[in-house]
Amino acid sequence: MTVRVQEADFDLNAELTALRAGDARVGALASFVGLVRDINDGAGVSEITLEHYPGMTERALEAIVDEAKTRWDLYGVLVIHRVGPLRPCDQIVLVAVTSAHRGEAFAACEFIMDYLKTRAPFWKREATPDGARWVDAREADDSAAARWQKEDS
Amino acid sequence: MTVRVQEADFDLNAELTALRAGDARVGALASFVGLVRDINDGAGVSEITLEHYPGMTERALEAIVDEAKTRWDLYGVLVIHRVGPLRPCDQIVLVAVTSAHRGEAFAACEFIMDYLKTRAPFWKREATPDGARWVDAREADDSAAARWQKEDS
Amino acid sequence: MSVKILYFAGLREALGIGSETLELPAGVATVGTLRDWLVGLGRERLASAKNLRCAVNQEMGGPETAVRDGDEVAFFPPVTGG
Amino acid sequence: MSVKILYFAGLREALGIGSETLELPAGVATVGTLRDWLVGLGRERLASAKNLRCAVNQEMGGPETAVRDGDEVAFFPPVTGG
Repeated sequence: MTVRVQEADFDLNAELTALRAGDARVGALASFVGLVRDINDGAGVSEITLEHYPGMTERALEAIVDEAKTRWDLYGVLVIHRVGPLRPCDQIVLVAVTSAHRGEAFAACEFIMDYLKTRAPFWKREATPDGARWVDAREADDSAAARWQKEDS
Repeated sequence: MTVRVQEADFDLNAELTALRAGDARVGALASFVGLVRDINDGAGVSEITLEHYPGMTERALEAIVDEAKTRWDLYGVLVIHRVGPLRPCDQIVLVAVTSAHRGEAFAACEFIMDYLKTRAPFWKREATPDGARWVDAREADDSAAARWQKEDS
Repeated sequence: MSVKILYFAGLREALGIGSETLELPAGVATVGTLRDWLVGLGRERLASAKNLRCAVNQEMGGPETAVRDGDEVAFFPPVTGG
Repeated sequence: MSVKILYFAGLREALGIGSETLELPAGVATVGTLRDWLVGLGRERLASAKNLRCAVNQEMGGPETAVRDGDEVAFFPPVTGG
Protein backbone atom coordinates (compact mmCIF):
# COMPACT_ATOMS: atom_id res chain seq x y z
CA MET A 1 0.00 0.00 0.00
CA THR A 2 1.22 3.42 -1.00
CA VAL A 3 -0.20 5.28 2.00
CA ARG A 4 -0.39 4.06 5.57
CA VAL A 5 -1.50 5.81 8.77
CA GLN A 6 -0.62 3.81 11.85
CA GLU A 7 0.30 3.95 15.52
CA ALA A 8 3.05 1.38 15.16
CA ASP A 9 6.63 2.24 14.34
CA PHE A 10 8.00 1.22 10.94
CA ASP A 11 11.15 -0.61 9.87
CA LEU A 12 12.92 1.76 7.53
CA ASN A 13 15.08 -0.90 5.92
CA ALA A 14 12.20 -3.29 5.30
CA GLU A 15 10.06 -0.53 3.80
CA LEU A 16 12.76 0.83 1.51
CA THR A 17 13.86 -2.63 0.45
CA ALA A 18 10.30 -3.64 -0.39
CA LEU A 19 9.72 -0.43 -2.34
CA ARG A 20 12.42 -1.24 -4.86
CA ALA A 21 12.43 -5.03 -4.61
CA GLY A 22 13.30 -6.68 -7.89
CA ASP A 23 12.79 -3.49 -9.92
CA ALA A 24 16.01 -3.00 -11.86
CA ARG A 25 14.61 0.11 -13.57
CA VAL A 26 15.17 1.97 -10.30
CA GLY A 27 18.32 4.07 -10.28
CA ALA A 28 17.35 6.46 -7.50
CA LEU A 29 15.71 6.09 -4.10
CA ALA A 30 15.10 9.33 -2.22
CA SER A 31 13.64 9.14 1.24
CA PHE A 32 12.78 11.40 4.12
CA VAL A 33 12.14 10.56 7.76
CA GLY A 34 10.64 13.12 10.13
CA LEU A 35 11.60 12.65 13.76
CA VAL A 36 10.40 13.96 17.11
CA ARG A 37 12.74 16.65 18.46
CA ASP A 38 13.16 17.25 22.17
CA ILE A 39 12.84 21.00 21.74
CA ASN A 40 10.42 23.19 19.76
CA ASP A 41 9.99 26.96 19.85
CA GLY A 42 12.38 27.12 22.77
CA ALA A 43 10.54 24.71 25.04
CA GLY A 44 11.56 21.21 26.05
CA VAL A 45 9.27 18.54 24.66
CA SER A 46 8.90 15.25 26.51
CA GLU A 47 6.16 13.75 24.37
CA ILE A 48 3.94 14.61 21.43
CA THR A 49 0.58 13.26 20.41
CA LEU A 50 -0.57 13.19 16.81
CA GLU A 51 -4.27 13.52 16.15
CA HIS A 52 -5.68 12.99 12.67
CA TYR A 53 -8.94 12.82 10.72
CA PRO A 54 -9.43 9.14 9.92
CA GLY A 55 -10.61 8.63 6.38
CA MET A 56 -9.73 12.10 5.15
CA THR A 57 -6.08 11.59 6.08
CA GLU A 58 -5.69 8.63 3.76
CA ARG A 59 -7.59 10.41 0.97
CA ALA A 60 -5.46 13.55 1.32
CA LEU A 61 -2.22 11.57 1.25
CA GLU A 62 -3.34 9.55 -1.75
CA ALA A 63 -4.27 12.74 -3.60
CA ILE A 64 -0.80 14.17 -2.90
CA VAL A 65 0.88 10.99 -4.16
CA ASP A 66 -1.30 11.01 -7.29
CA GLU A 67 -0.35 14.62 -7.94
CA ALA A 68 3.35 13.74 -7.58
CA LYS A 69 2.93 10.90 -10.06
CA THR A 70 1.46 13.25 -12.66
CA ARG A 71 4.39 15.63 -12.23
CA TRP A 72 7.30 13.17 -12.30
CA ASP A 73 8.11 9.73 -13.68
CA LEU A 74 8.05 7.62 -10.55
CA TYR A 75 8.17 3.86 -10.13
CA GLY A 76 7.25 3.58 -6.45
CA VAL A 77 5.99 5.89 -3.73
CA LEU A 78 5.48 5.13 -0.06
CA VAL A 79 4.08 7.38 2.67
CA ILE A 80 3.80 6.19 6.26
CA HIS A 81 2.59 8.60 8.94
CA ARG A 82 2.26 7.65 12.57
CA VAL A 83 -0.45 8.85 14.96
CA GLY A 84 -0.86 8.69 18.72
CA PRO A 85 1.76 9.38 21.40
CA LEU A 86 5.42 9.68 20.36
CA ARG A 87 8.62 10.57 22.18
CA PRO A 88 11.82 12.41 21.18
CA CYS A 89 13.86 10.49 18.58
CA ASP A 90 10.78 8.53 17.46
CA GLN A 91 10.03 8.32 13.76
CA ILE A 92 6.92 10.31 12.73
CA VAL A 93 6.76 10.07 8.98
CA LEU A 94 8.44 8.33 6.07
CA VAL A 95 8.22 9.45 2.46
CA ALA A 96 10.15 7.37 -0.06
CA VAL A 97 10.22 7.64 -3.85
CA THR A 98 11.93 5.57 -6.53
CA SER A 99 12.69 6.71 -10.05
CA ALA A 100 15.19 6.15 -12.84
CA HIS A 101 17.14 9.32 -12.03
CA ARG A 102 17.82 11.26 -8.88
CA GLY A 103 16.40 14.63 -9.90
CA GLU A 104 12.86 13.32 -10.12
CA ALA A 105 13.16 11.26 -6.96
CA PHE A 106 14.44 14.22 -4.92
CA ALA A 107 11.82 16.62 -6.27
CA ALA A 108 8.90 14.25 -5.76
CA CYS A 109 10.00 13.34 -2.22
CA GLU A 110 10.29 16.98 -1.17
CA PHE A 111 7.03 17.89 -2.92
CA ILE A 112 5.13 15.17 -1.07
CA MET A 113 6.53 16.32 2.28
CA ASP A 114 5.73 19.97 1.56
CA TYR A 115 2.15 19.16 0.56
CA LEU A 116 1.70 16.74 3.44
CA LYS A 117 2.72 19.50 5.84
CA THR A 118 -0.02 21.81 4.60
CA ARG A 119 -2.77 19.53 3.25
CA ALA A 120 -2.93 16.33 5.29
CA PRO A 121 -5.13 16.55 8.40
CA PHE A 122 -2.68 15.84 11.22
CA TRP A 123 -2.27 17.94 14.36
CA LYS A 124 0.57 17.82 16.87
CA ARG A 125 0.13 18.35 20.59
CA GLU A 126 3.30 18.76 22.66
CA ALA A 127 3.87 18.03 26.32
CA THR A 128 6.22 20.70 27.73
CA PRO A 129 7.24 21.69 31.30
CA ASP A 130 4.51 24.38 31.14
CA GLY A 131 1.84 21.88 30.15
CA ALA A 132 0.46 20.60 26.87
CA ARG A 133 0.02 22.86 23.84
CA TRP A 134 -1.12 22.46 20.27
CA VAL A 135 1.63 23.21 17.78
CA ASP A 136 0.99 26.24 15.58
CA ALA A 137 1.29 25.90 11.83
CA ARG A 138 4.53 27.35 10.50
CA GLU A 139 4.50 30.02 7.85
CA ALA A 140 7.63 28.38 6.42
CA ASP A 141 5.53 25.33 5.58
CA ASP A 142 3.05 27.40 3.59
CA SER A 143 5.81 29.01 1.56
CA ALA A 144 7.51 25.65 1.02
CA ALA A 145 4.28 24.27 -0.43
CA ALA A 146 3.65 27.43 -2.47
CA ARG A 147 6.96 26.99 -4.32
CA TRP A 148 5.53 24.05 -6.22
CA GLN A 149 2.63 26.13 -7.49
CA LYS A 150 4.83 28.94 -8.75
CA GLU A 151 6.74 26.50 -10.90
CA ASP A 152 3.59 25.67 -12.81
CA SER A 153 2.82 29.20 -13.89
CA MET B 1 33.33 8.20 9.68
CA THR B 2 31.58 10.70 7.43
CA VAL B 3 32.98 9.36 4.16
CA ARG B 4 33.59 5.74 3.21
CA VAL B 5 34.68 4.15 -0.06
CA GLN B 6 34.31 0.39 0.02
CA GLU B 7 33.65 -2.74 -2.04
CA ALA B 8 31.25 -4.17 0.53
CA ASP B 9 27.53 -3.49 0.50
CA PHE B 10 26.05 -1.38 3.30
CA ASP B 11 23.10 -1.88 5.64
CA LEU B 12 20.86 1.11 5.06
CA ASN B 13 18.97 0.76 8.31
CA ALA B 14 22.09 0.39 10.43
CA GLU B 15 23.72 3.40 8.78
CA LEU B 16 20.72 5.68 9.08
CA THR B 17 20.01 4.59 12.63
CA ALA B 18 23.61 5.23 13.67
CA LEU B 19 23.63 8.64 12.00
CA ARG B 20 20.87 9.97 14.24
CA ALA B 21 21.38 7.73 17.28
CA GLY B 22 20.52 9.50 20.50
CA ASP B 23 20.43 12.94 18.89
CA ALA B 24 17.03 14.41 19.77
CA ARG B 25 17.90 17.68 17.98
CA VAL B 26 17.33 15.83 14.70
CA GLY B 27 13.93 16.51 13.18
CA ALA B 28 14.77 15.58 9.60
CA LEU B 29 16.69 12.77 7.93
CA ALA B 30 17.00 12.98 4.16
CA SER B 31 18.73 10.19 2.33
CA PHE B 32 19.48 9.07 -1.18
CA VAL B 33 20.49 5.67 -2.50
CA GLY B 34 21.81 5.26 -6.02
CA LEU B 35 21.18 1.83 -7.55
CA VAL B 36 22.44 -0.13 -10.55
CA ARG B 37 19.87 -0.15 -13.35
CA ASP B 38 19.66 -3.00 -15.85
CA ILE B 39 19.42 -0.61 -18.77
CA ASN B 40 21.36 2.53 -19.71
CA ASP B 41 21.30 4.54 -22.93
CA GLY B 42 19.11 1.85 -24.47
CA ALA B 43 21.44 -1.08 -23.83
CA GLY B 44 20.96 -3.91 -21.36
CA VAL B 45 23.50 -3.86 -18.55
CA SER B 46 24.44 -7.11 -16.84
CA GLU B 47 27.19 -5.73 -14.60
CA ILE B 48 29.04 -2.52 -13.89
CA THR B 49 32.48 -1.94 -12.46
CA LEU B 50 33.34 1.20 -10.53
CA GLU B 51 36.92 2.41 -10.71
CA HIS B 52 38.12 5.24 -8.48
CA TYR B 53 41.22 7.22 -7.54
CA PRO B 54 42.15 6.00 -4.05
CA GLY B 55 43.11 8.87 -1.80
CA MET B 56 41.70 11.60 -3.98
CA THR B 57 38.23 10.06 -3.79
CA GLU B 58 38.06 10.40 -0.04
CA ARG B 59 39.50 13.92 -0.15
CA ALA B 60 37.01 15.00 -2.80
CA LEU B 61 34.05 13.58 -0.88
CA GLU B 62 35.20 15.19 2.36
CA ALA B 63 35.55 18.54 0.61
CA ILE B 64 31.99 18.25 -0.71
CA VAL B 65 30.68 17.39 2.75
CA ASP B 66 32.59 20.33 4.27
CA GLU B 67 31.10 22.65 1.68
CA ALA B 68 27.59 21.38 2.49
CA LYS B 69 28.23 22.03 6.19
CA THR B 70 29.15 25.63 5.51
CA ARG B 71 25.96 26.15 3.51
CA TRP B 72 23.42 24.51 5.82
CA ASP B 73 23.00 23.73 9.52
CA LEU B 74 23.58 20.00 9.58
CA TYR B 75 24.00 17.64 12.51
CA GLY B 76 25.22 14.53 10.71
CA VAL B 77 26.36 13.65 7.20
CA LEU B 78 27.24 10.24 5.80
CA VAL B 79 28.51 9.34 2.34
CA ILE B 80 29.21 5.73 1.37
CA HIS B 81 30.27 4.93 -2.19
CA ARG B 82 30.98 1.43 -3.39
CA VAL B 83 33.68 0.43 -5.89
CA GLY B 84 34.38 -2.75 -7.82
CA PRO B 85 31.90 -4.98 -9.65
CA LEU B 86 28.16 -4.45 -9.07
CA ARG B 87 25.02 -5.94 -10.57
CA PRO B 88 21.53 -4.56 -11.33
CA CYS B 89 19.58 -3.65 -8.15
CA ASP B 90 22.82 -3.35 -6.14
CA GLN B 91 23.31 -0.26 -4.02
CA ILE B 92 26.04 2.07 -5.36
CA VAL B 93 25.97 5.12 -3.14
CA LEU B 94 24.32 6.42 0.02
CA VAL B 95 24.11 10.06 1.01
CA ALA B 96 22.31 10.81 4.28
CA VAL B 97 21.93 14.11 6.10
CA THR B 98 20.32 15.03 9.42
CA SER B 99 19.16 18.48 10.42
CA ALA B 100 16.55 20.19 12.58
CA HIS B 101 14.25 20.91 9.62
CA ARG B 102 13.54 19.22 6.35
CA GLY B 103 14.41 22.05 3.97
CA GLU B 104 18.08 22.00 4.94
CA ALA B 105 18.30 18.22 4.97
CA PHE B 106 16.78 17.91 1.48
CA ALA B 107 18.93 20.67 0.01
CA ALA B 108 22.18 19.38 1.50
CA CYS B 109 21.48 15.80 0.43
CA GLU B 110 20.79 16.79 -3.17
CA PHE B 111 23.75 19.19 -3.22
CA ILE B 112 26.13 16.45 -2.09
CA MET B 113 24.82 14.06 -4.76
CA ASP B 114 25.08 16.69 -7.49
CA TYR B 115 28.65 17.59 -6.52
CA LEU B 116 29.65 13.95 -6.09
CA LYS B 117 28.43 13.27 -9.63
CA THR B 118 30.75 15.90 -11.10
CA ARG B 119 33.67 16.19 -8.66
CA ALA B 120 34.41 12.81 -7.10
CA PRO B 121 36.79 10.61 -9.12
CA PHE B 122 34.68 7.56 -9.87
CA TRP B 123 34.23 5.98 -13.30
CA LYS B 124 31.62 3.43 -14.35
CA ARG B 125 32.24 0.65 -16.85
CA GLU B 126 29.21 -1.28 -18.09
CA ALA B 127 29.02 -4.81 -19.43
CA THR B 128 26.44 -4.90 -22.26
CA PRO B 129 25.55 -7.47 -24.95
CA ASP B 130 27.87 -5.52 -27.32
CA GLY B 131 30.78 -5.69 -24.89
CA ALA B 132 32.08 -3.46 -22.13
CA ARG B 133 31.98 0.32 -22.40
CA TRP B 134 32.90 3.27 -20.22
CA VAL B 135 29.91 5.39 -19.29
CA ASP B 136 29.99 8.91 -20.71
CA ALA B 137 29.47 11.84 -18.37
CA ARG B 138 25.95 13.28 -18.62
CA GLU B 139 25.45 16.92 -19.42
CA ALA B 140 22.47 16.86 -17.06
CA ASP B 141 24.88 16.20 -14.20
CA ASP B 142 26.90 19.31 -15.03
CA SER B 143 23.81 21.49 -15.08
CA ALA B 144 22.55 19.93 -11.86
CA ALA B 145 25.80 20.85 -10.14
CA ALA B 146 25.86 24.31 -11.72
CA ARG B 147 22.51 25.20 -10.13
CA TRP B 148 24.18 25.43 -6.73
CA GLN B 149 26.70 27.97 -8.00
CA LYS B 150 24.07 30.25 -9.51
CA GLU B 151 22.38 30.52 -6.16
CA ASP B 152 25.49 32.13 -4.69
CA SER B 153 25.72 34.98 -7.14
CA MET C 1 -31.54 18.40 6.40
CA SER C 2 -29.12 16.57 8.65
CA VAL C 3 -25.31 16.86 8.62
CA LYS C 4 -22.54 15.34 10.70
CA ILE C 5 -20.09 17.93 12.03
CA LEU C 6 -16.59 17.09 13.25
CA TYR C 7 -14.10 19.20 15.22
CA PHE C 8 -10.39 18.45 15.55
CA ALA C 9 -7.35 19.31 17.65
CA GLY C 10 -7.45 22.60 19.58
CA LEU C 11 -10.90 23.38 18.29
CA ARG C 12 -12.25 20.04 19.52
CA GLU C 13 -10.73 20.69 22.94
CA ALA C 14 -12.02 24.27 23.15
CA LEU C 15 -15.54 23.20 22.21
CA GLY C 16 -15.40 20.12 24.38
CA ILE C 17 -16.97 18.06 21.61
CA GLY C 18 -15.58 15.95 18.78
CA SER C 19 -18.64 15.43 16.65
CA GLU C 20 -22.36 16.13 16.51
CA THR C 21 -25.18 15.46 14.09
CA LEU C 22 -27.52 18.41 13.59
CA GLU C 23 -30.67 19.26 11.69
CA LEU C 24 -29.95 22.40 9.69
CA PRO C 25 -32.64 25.06 9.19
CA ALA C 26 -33.53 26.32 5.73
CA GLY C 27 -30.97 28.82 4.45
CA VAL C 28 -27.96 27.03 5.90
CA ALA C 29 -26.56 25.52 2.73
CA THR C 30 -22.87 26.46 2.67
CA VAL C 31 -19.90 26.08 4.99
CA GLY C 32 -19.97 29.83 5.70
CA THR C 33 -23.63 29.96 6.69
CA LEU C 34 -23.22 26.75 8.68
CA ARG C 35 -20.38 28.30 10.62
CA ASP C 36 -22.41 31.44 11.40
CA TRP C 37 -25.35 29.31 12.49
CA LEU C 38 -23.11 27.20 14.78
CA VAL C 39 -21.70 30.38 16.36
CA GLY C 40 -25.28 31.47 17.02
CA LEU C 41 -25.90 28.13 18.73
CA GLY C 42 -23.14 28.98 21.21
CA ARG C 43 -20.04 27.58 19.47
CA GLU C 44 -18.33 30.99 19.72
CA ARG C 45 -14.88 29.49 19.26
CA LEU C 46 -15.77 28.97 15.60
CA ALA C 47 -16.01 32.74 15.22
CA SER C 48 -12.72 33.58 16.92
CA ALA C 49 -10.60 30.73 15.58
CA LYS C 50 -7.61 31.99 13.60
CA ASN C 51 -7.30 30.52 10.11
CA LEU C 52 -10.10 28.06 10.65
CA ARG C 53 -10.06 25.32 7.99
CA CYS C 54 -12.88 23.10 6.87
CA ALA C 55 -13.56 20.01 4.82
CA VAL C 56 -16.79 18.74 3.30
CA ASN C 57 -16.99 15.01 2.81
CA GLN C 58 -13.25 14.80 3.54
CA GLU C 59 -12.21 17.27 0.85
CA MET C 60 -10.85 20.69 1.77
CA GLY C 61 -13.48 23.40 1.29
CA GLY C 62 -14.10 27.10 1.83
CA PRO C 63 -16.98 29.33 2.97
CA GLU C 64 -18.75 28.94 -0.38
CA THR C 65 -18.62 25.15 -0.44
CA ALA C 66 -22.13 23.69 -0.58
CA VAL C 67 -23.46 21.62 2.32
CA ARG C 68 -26.09 19.01 1.51
CA ASP C 69 -28.17 16.52 3.42
CA GLY C 70 -26.05 13.69 4.78
CA ASP C 71 -22.74 15.53 4.33
CA GLU C 72 -19.83 15.27 6.74
CA VAL C 73 -18.45 18.72 7.55
CA ALA C 74 -15.25 19.14 9.56
CA PHE C 75 -13.75 22.27 11.14
CA PHE C 76 -10.14 22.34 12.30
CA PRO C 77 -7.02 24.49 12.76
CA PRO C 78 -4.24 24.58 10.13
CA VAL C 79 -2.58 21.18 9.95
CA THR C 80 0.77 20.46 11.63
CA GLY C 81 1.74 16.88 10.83
CA GLY C 82 4.92 15.51 9.26
CA MET D 1 62.46 16.86 -11.49
CA SER D 2 60.51 13.68 -11.03
CA VAL D 3 56.72 13.31 -10.99
CA LYS D 4 54.36 10.39 -10.65
CA ILE D 5 51.71 10.30 -13.35
CA LEU D 6 48.44 8.38 -13.06
CA TYR D 7 45.80 7.50 -15.68
CA PHE D 8 42.27 6.34 -14.96
CA ALA D 9 39.30 4.63 -16.61
CA GLY D 10 39.09 4.77 -20.41
CA LEU D 11 42.32 6.73 -20.61
CA ARG D 12 44.19 4.12 -18.59
CA GLU D 13 42.86 1.40 -20.87
CA ALA D 14 43.65 3.28 -24.07
CA LEU D 15 47.22 3.98 -22.94
CA GLY D 16 47.65 0.50 -21.51
CA ILE D 17 49.27 1.95 -18.41
CA GLY D 18 47.97 3.02 -15.00
CA SER D 19 50.94 4.94 -13.65
CA GLU D 20 54.49 5.92 -14.43
CA THR D 21 57.19 7.99 -12.77
CA LEU D 22 59.05 10.28 -15.15
CA GLU D 23 61.89 12.80 -15.07
CA LEU D 24 60.61 16.01 -16.55
CA PRO D 25 62.87 18.21 -18.72
CA ALA D 26 63.31 21.89 -17.96
CA GLY D 27 60.33 23.93 -19.18
CA VAL D 28 57.73 21.34 -18.24
CA ALA D 29 56.33 23.00 -15.13
CA THR D 30 52.54 23.06 -15.63
CA VAL D 31 49.85 20.51 -16.37
CA GLY D 32 49.46 21.92 -19.88
CA THR D 33 53.13 21.65 -20.80
CA LEU D 34 53.31 18.22 -19.16
CA ARG D 35 50.43 17.03 -21.29
CA ASP D 36 52.07 18.31 -24.49
CA TRP D 37 55.35 16.68 -23.53
CA LEU D 38 53.62 13.34 -22.84
CA VAL D 39 51.90 13.51 -26.24
CA GLY D 40 55.35 14.01 -27.77
CA LEU D 41 56.51 10.89 -25.94
CA GLY D 42 53.85 8.88 -27.78
CA ARG D 43 50.87 9.20 -25.47
CA GLU D 44 48.73 10.57 -28.32
CA ARG D 45 45.53 9.69 -26.60
CA LEU D 46 46.18 12.60 -24.22
CA ALA D 47 45.88 14.95 -27.20
CA SER D 48 42.64 13.53 -28.59
CA ALA D 49 40.84 12.86 -25.33
CA LYS D 50 37.57 14.78 -25.10
CA ASN D 51 37.19 16.87 -21.94
CA LEU D 52 40.35 15.50 -20.35
CA ARG D 53 40.45 16.26 -16.63
CA CYS D 54 43.47 16.39 -14.35
CA ALA D 55 44.41 16.58 -10.72
CA VAL D 56 47.66 17.61 -9.07
CA ASN D 57 48.31 16.05 -5.68
CA GLN D 58 44.71 14.85 -5.65
CA GLU D 59 43.15 18.28 -6.18
CA MET D 60 41.41 19.13 -9.44
CA GLY D 61 43.60 21.31 -11.63
CA GLY D 62 43.75 22.90 -15.08
CA PRO D 63 46.36 23.55 -17.78
CA GLU D 64 47.91 26.38 -15.77
CA THR D 65 48.30 24.40 -12.55
CA ALA D 66 51.97 24.22 -11.51
CA VAL D 67 53.75 20.87 -11.43
CA ARG D 68 56.66 20.53 -9.00
CA ASP D 69 59.20 17.90 -8.08
CA GLY D 70 57.59 14.97 -6.30
CA ASP D 71 54.06 15.85 -7.37
CA GLU D 72 51.41 13.30 -8.25
CA VAL D 73 49.62 14.26 -11.46
CA ALA D 74 46.55 12.37 -12.67
CA PHE D 75 44.77 12.49 -16.04
CA PHE D 76 41.25 11.07 -16.47
CA PRO D 77 37.91 11.41 -18.29
CA PRO D 78 34.96 13.28 -16.75
CA VAL D 79 33.75 11.41 -13.66
CA THR D 80 30.67 9.18 -13.73
CA GLY D 81 30.15 7.86 -10.21
CA GLY D 82 27.11 8.01 -8.00
